[in-house]
Amino acid sequence: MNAELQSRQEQIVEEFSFYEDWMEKYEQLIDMGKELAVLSDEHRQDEHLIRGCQSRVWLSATRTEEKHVRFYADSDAIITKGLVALMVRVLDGLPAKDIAESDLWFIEKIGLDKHLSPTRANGLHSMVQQMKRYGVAFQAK
Amino acid sequence: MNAELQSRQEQIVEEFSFYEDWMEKYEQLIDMGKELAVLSDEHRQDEHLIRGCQSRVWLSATRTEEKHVRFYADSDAIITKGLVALMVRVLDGLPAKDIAESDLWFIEKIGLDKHLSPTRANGLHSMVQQMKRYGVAFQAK
Amino acid sequence: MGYLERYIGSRMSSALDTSAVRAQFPILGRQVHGKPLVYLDHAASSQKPVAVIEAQREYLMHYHSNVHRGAHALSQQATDAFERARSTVQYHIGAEHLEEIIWVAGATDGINLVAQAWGREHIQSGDVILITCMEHHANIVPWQMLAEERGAKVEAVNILEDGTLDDDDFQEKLKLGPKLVAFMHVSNTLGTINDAQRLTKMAKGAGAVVLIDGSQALPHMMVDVVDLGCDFYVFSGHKAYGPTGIGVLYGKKAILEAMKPWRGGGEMIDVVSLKNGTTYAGLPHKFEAGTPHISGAIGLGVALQWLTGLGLKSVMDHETILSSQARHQLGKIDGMRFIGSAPSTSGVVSFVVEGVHPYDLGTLLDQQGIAVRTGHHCTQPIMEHFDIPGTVRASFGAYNTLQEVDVLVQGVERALKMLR
Amino acid sequence: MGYLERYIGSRMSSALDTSAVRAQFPILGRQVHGKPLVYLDHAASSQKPVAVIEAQREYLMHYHSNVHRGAHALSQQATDAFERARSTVQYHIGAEHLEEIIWVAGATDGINLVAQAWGREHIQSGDVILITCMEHHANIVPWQMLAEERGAKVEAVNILEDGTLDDDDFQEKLKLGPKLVAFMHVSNTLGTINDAQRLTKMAKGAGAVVLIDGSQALPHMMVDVVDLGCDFYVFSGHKAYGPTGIGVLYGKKAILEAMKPWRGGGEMIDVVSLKNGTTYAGLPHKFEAGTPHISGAIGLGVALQWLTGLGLKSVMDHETILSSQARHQLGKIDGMRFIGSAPSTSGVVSFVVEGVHPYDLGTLLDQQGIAVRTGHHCTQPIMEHFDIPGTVRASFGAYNTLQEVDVLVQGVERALKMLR
Ligand SMILES: Cc1ncc(COP(=O)(O)O)c(C=O)c1O
Ligand SMILES: Cc1ncc(COP(=O)(O)O)c(C=O)c1O
Repeated sequence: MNAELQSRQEQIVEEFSFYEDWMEKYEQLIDMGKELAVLSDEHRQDEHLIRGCQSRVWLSATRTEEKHVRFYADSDAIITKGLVALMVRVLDGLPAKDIAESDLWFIEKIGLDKHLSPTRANGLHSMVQQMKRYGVAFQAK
Repeated sequence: MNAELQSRQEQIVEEFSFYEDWMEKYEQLIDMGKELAVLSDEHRQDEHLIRGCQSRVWLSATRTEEKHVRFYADSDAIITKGLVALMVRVLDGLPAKDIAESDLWFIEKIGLDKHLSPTRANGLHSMVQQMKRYGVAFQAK
Repeated sequence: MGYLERYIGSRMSSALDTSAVRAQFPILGRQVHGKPLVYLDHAASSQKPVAVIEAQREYLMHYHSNVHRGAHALSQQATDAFERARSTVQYHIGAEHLEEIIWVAGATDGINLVAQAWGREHIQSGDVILITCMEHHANIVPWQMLAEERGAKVEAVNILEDGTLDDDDFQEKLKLGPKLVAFMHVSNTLGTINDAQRLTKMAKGAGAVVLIDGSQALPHMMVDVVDLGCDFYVFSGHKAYGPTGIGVLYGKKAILEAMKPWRGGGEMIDVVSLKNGTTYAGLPHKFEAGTPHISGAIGLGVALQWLTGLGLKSVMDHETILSSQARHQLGKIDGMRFIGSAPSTSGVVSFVVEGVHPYDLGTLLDQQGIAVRTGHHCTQPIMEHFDIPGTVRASFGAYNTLQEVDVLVQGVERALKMLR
Repeated sequence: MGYLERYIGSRMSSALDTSAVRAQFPILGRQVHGKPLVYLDHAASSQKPVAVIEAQREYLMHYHSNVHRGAHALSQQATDAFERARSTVQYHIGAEHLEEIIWVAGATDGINLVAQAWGREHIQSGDVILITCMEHHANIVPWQMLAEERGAKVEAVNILEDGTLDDDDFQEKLKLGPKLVAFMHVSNTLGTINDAQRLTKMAKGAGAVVLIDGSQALPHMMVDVVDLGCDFYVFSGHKAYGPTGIGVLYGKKAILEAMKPWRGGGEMIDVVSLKNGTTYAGLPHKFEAGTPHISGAIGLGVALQWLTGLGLKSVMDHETILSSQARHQLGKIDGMRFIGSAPSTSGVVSFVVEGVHPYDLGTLLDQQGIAVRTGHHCTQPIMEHFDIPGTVRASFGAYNTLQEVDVLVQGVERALKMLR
């Protein structure tokens, strides 16, 4: 697996294990959400919308010369946006192939899969799927 | 209330209180059913049918000069026929008016209302209603 | 205590002994995310008192059997309990006849029954079905489906800024001569209590058949279908302290009798013949095909008796105190906007906070053990009307307390500190 | 024990430890009319093991909440359990996809769903719907109602004297080119086990859509919907050791996807707009409008796991022994006539005795604590066919014993002594 992807995941696991209390972990997510750049109108299009149950996520991507993927993402809910930011931080700029094949073990490790409400977990799942789909598409081109 | 009706009910209560065991009370009912005359074709008509849930009851009546009522009844199930016989024994030959206004307290007294299955209890109820209706009709004529 | 005493009791108000009430709900003693549960999601589904849970268990443990048609003792016992529950419902909502009480799977099932069994017979091309903009999807979609099939039209009465029904618009739309008017008694999102009696009178005056969705009224107030004058009234058991999977459709005898059945099967037939065709049973069985939800009906009967025992007036007063207090305290928060602030509201408080997504707020409340609902609450047209993605909704039941209101308000404050 | 082990276990046969099984059914310890209860009315509704009763109670006591859409922890926990029950059903009947499992109120509700949601779209004037003469009213009346509405025709395959399906007639009637063939897997009255796989193959070969009523099969045998090859399969929870008010409709994904919804309301929508109309959710939610019967689904999941734990092969062997023994002993009685004596029968024994009304016999058995069912068992066409007013039906479940068969036989003998 891509070494950079591994170290990014390890880094996040470390950051999240710092806090016991999930209120604080949410605080972290919220901060990450606030730091993520607001999407330009070019990317904030309905065609890039992943409709979750309660909040909306915009996700688009471009490909660099070397088949690396750049992600552009946003959400109207800040915690969701934090999750978006987390995913972007892990996958942004990696080779398309590595994204397509990525094993995102950090999600389970930091307990997101268990802790998130089913609607959020579904949303996160859709987001991951969509990112991998970009990986697959850009790898092929 | 009609004295004859009273004494008939008392008589039945006495007979039924003789046995503790309901199997024996059913035996009595069955015997009464067997003893009741089989209905002539004249009376065993579909128009005289009281459709119960599981068994069928035929009930018809005629009026004497003095506005007394004669009942003709039958059933295809023998326990039901026993109940029919019981009712006929109590009401047959009484004045129409007394039948219309009769208080059939013996049913409760011998526990038929509680002990019979709801379908049978409903059937008994329909039978009583129908007999009283004859009483009302013949009283008016 | 006999029924009549309980009935009279239910019309008198005395302060609820909340701790005695709470003791009957084991779930309220639990923790979520390490915090004591504060359950403020009553409008989505109420919790169940032990009496209801035990009545169902008792039934399944000791006298379960299929009902009706059975000649054996168990079947008799089960049938008795099942039919007794029906008469409990009858008395509870003041129906004239026992056979006007039809068991259904829930409010949604009941409305669909009317839409399909009554609607497909009576709604013709070009007809108008009048609903309101505050309806739950359960009281919208079945009519849209019916209208599409029949070539009819669904019109909806506007709502005003405070979440009350636009009376002028109602009068106006009645002039369209709707065949059916369907509206909710109490709103699950806005808390608005509609003047159902008056609306019914106006609608009947315009010649319409009237269906009332009582899902949010039944658990909170005295309902008398004869006083209301409606043709149909529906509600779900699970919102009224009863089991899941059971609900009631009340219909006036004459209208039910004239209706064709909807579901075919056992129980609802008189004679089934492959050669001569099939004839149907009388009310209520005509609309109750198949083995009914026996334990659910028995549980719902017990739930209504339990509720009557508390005193419906007391329950309503209690819930009004809680929601007023919540509105009062939450109202002090910067950027707070209530969605629905009618003069007459039930124990439902819906709100949004400027610049904050309701979903974020709900998530952080959940982290603090506070169960509220966020989103559209199955009333998307209300969201469209107020142009919001959803609301945070706190809804109160008989078992909630003023301390829980405090916890809610503090929880909201803490969450907002993190979010803004 | 993991699912797979239980699954494999269920295909192996070992003698049931009936006393251990009986200990799980508190109701079996009770008396009726002063006699120990002998419950032989399994085919009408099964009794429930403690595991099922307690699972529902546990749910209502400790984690009840409305499912889906809820952001809070309770809702999550309830949703998890509810959806886990769905996947238990999926594995139990071997469905390929989770979303092929639709929760309904029971077998009757499921068949009506297909008759109305699929039928009204696909059945045209002049079309033939093929059923059999042994069907339960639940698998007759919905098709008659549909046929009447669409101007179609319901044809029924004959049955032979021994209560098996008339194969030649089936082949013959398939030539009519039925759009739909609906038949029961196992007969509730005759006990006949139809070769559902073969019938399905023939019907599909003739171009028909196939629905199987599995109400009496599910509690007694391994069912694999992919092996069977049917398009729809329905059953009720309450006959399979599960709760009342819940059942399952299995449908092949492609056919369900192409179907319009039946009931409208919450859960089954995507976007609801009064202006732009409404779009629907995907499977399985499209067919699950409104709050589902959450405790029922959870209870049914536990019931199926419990049944698998016993070993379905063992259960079936056990029931076959009981019914064979009953047939053997009852067969010695003068005037005894079995209604249904196919080579392959389930734990159902139906009979009449010459000169005796079944209702009388049933009543006197009840007096002796023996619960059998008498009457037409919601299969009036069978009664018409054999020209009888009804039968006495003893039906066996996993918890019945050979001693109970003896009690039944002695009970019948005693009753006949009184009646003849
Ligand atoms: C073969 C068969 N089909 C359908 C049904 C109907 O099931 P339910 O009444 O649970 O809907 C029954 C149960 O009586 C049955 O035995
Ligand atoms: C006002 C209103 N109507 C109808 C419903 C639908 O009830 P159910 O989901 O129990 O069928 C609800 C519950 O969500 C409601 O609040």
